[in-house]
Amino acid sequence: MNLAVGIEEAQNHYTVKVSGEIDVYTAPELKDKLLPLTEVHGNDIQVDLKDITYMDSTGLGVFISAYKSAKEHESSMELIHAKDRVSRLFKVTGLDEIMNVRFDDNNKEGQ
Amino acid sequence: MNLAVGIEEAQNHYTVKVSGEIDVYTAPELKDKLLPLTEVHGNDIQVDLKDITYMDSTGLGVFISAYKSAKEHESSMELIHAKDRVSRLFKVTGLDEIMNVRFDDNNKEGQ
Amino acid sequence: MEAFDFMEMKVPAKADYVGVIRLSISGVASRMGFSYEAIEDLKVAISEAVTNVVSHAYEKKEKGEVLIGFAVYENRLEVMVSDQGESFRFEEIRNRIGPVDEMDMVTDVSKLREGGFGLFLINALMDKVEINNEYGVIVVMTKYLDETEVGLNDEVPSQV
Amino acid sequence: MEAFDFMEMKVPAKADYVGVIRLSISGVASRMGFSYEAIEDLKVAISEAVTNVVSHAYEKKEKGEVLIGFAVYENRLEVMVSDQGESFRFEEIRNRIGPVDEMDMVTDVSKLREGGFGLFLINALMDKVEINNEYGVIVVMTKYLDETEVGLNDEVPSQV
Ligand SMILES: Nc1ncnc2c1ncn2[C@@H]1O[C@H](COP(=O)(O)OP(=O)(O)O)[C@@H](O)[C@H]1O
Ligand SMILES: Nc1ncnc2c1ncn2[C@@H]1O[C@H](COP(=O)(O)OP(=O)(O)O)[C@@H](O)[C@H]1O
Repeated sequence: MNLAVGIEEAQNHYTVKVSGEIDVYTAPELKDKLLPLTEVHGNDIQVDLKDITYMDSTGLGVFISAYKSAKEHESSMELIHAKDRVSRLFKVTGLDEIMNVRFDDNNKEGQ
Repeated sequence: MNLAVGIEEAQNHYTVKVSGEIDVYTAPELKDKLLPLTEVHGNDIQVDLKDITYMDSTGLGVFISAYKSAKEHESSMELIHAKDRVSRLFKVTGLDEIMNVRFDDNNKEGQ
Repeated sequence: MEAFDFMEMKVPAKADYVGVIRLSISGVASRMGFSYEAIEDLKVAISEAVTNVVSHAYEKKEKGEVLIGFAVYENRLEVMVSDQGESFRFEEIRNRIGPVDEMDMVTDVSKLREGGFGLFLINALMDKVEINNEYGVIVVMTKYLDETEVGLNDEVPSQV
Repeated sequence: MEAFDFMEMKVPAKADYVGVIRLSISGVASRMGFSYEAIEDLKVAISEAVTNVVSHAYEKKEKGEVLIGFAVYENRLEVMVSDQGESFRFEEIRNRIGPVDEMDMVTDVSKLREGGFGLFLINALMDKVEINNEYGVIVVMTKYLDETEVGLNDEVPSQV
């Protein structure tokens, strides 16, 4: 039921590893850690979704606001290793067409 | 929440592998599979508890009746690889002093 | 009458308990024999409904509760999520429900809405959804064990 | 008054639902920050209490329900398991509760009882246990988050 967010930094490149469950209880923590990275100019952020075991619309909401904030601040944000259930959510909502999401499953490789 | 019971046979030696959860819902299935083996003369039965992820007094009840039935029919039954939570139940109830239970943890090796 | 088992949970309308409800629903669904995929669908749909109660129902009150009812039938699970908080104008909301391409025709990501996917997901993941909002909000969601029993029903939830 | 969250479940008194209740309790306990060991203790204790309802409470009726209440305090969890079935003669039962060595002085395995470990385990695994059986049976079990808060309390449950 818990969430862990790990951030690796190399100059202005960030890899954010999200593991565990993203729901209304844990989403604020994710937002608090992810948003500040997007509020700096010229950051290059990859969010690794591989170890997410549960996610619902509260997670989508966090990624949408981070994505918008990155655009605004001329940073870039990419979601990587979306698979199974997580990829399903991006596809069913059509968000995969708008945001940078890389899938780990076959249906829609490298979107 | 489920239970699986696998039985390996070599002459009159039986290894019964119990995996999953033993509770009031699954105990009848375990009893149905284990008891018949104890009702034959001269059987030698080892019950492998290694992969039990949950057990409560309903499990103890099944093992007690199997143990008694084995004695009655001059068969032998041994419980092996009791560890963690499962071993705790046998110890706290004192059943480890009466039945053949082999533990996989340090507290009471080879009981 | 068709036989069913009924199970009920009442929890504080707090974010803390959504995960607990999710564990309970996955227990009920796995005992019923739902597939892994269907269990995950149920977890998301029920979490969305409970999250809505946590986030929207009791805005004007200090605290409230969420009531979850599970009706376990031979061939389906019906889950009711209800609150005694604010109702909402379903007709207005209805227009905001849908995947992004259909709804927003967003070409510009900055116009993308950040919420509003909850009811859409509930509808996408369950076989039948009914919403009643006369007194508080009641969302009734049905999922069939055997997917072939499901009629063509992929529209926006109907109001009853 | 000491603040707490209250959560309630009502389920059919059937073996099928014991696992669901176990998932719910493990959710509540893990959210509260109980250790792995303590969560496992809680799962066994609550399952024992619910199993008793399933096995003994409604012997003379066709069906019944079990009600589980969780009172989540800052420093402890109180779980109430109750039914509206048969009461039982606690004073008689009391003498049959205990680990085998103390109780039975069994030297001969054939005399070993096959049941009767449920109430004993509840008492061994929880910090405080109260049983009320005026109308149906109510078992109230308490577990503290911090084990140092627990008084010396390892006797047979008291009747209230
Ligand atoms: N239980 C509820 N009580 C009051 N309003 C609700 C409830 N559920 C949904 N709503 C309203 O419906 C809207 C759409 O809900 P939803 O699709 O889940 O998206 P979101 O919750 O992200 O806004 C909410 O913004 C809210 O105004
Ligand atoms: N909820 C209950 N309703 C009626 N009788 C009960 C209830 N709980 C316990 N009892 C009685 O107490 C006895 C001891 O219970 P327990 O220690 O759990 O062992 P067991 O259930 O294996 O007999 C039971 O056999 C039963 O007679």
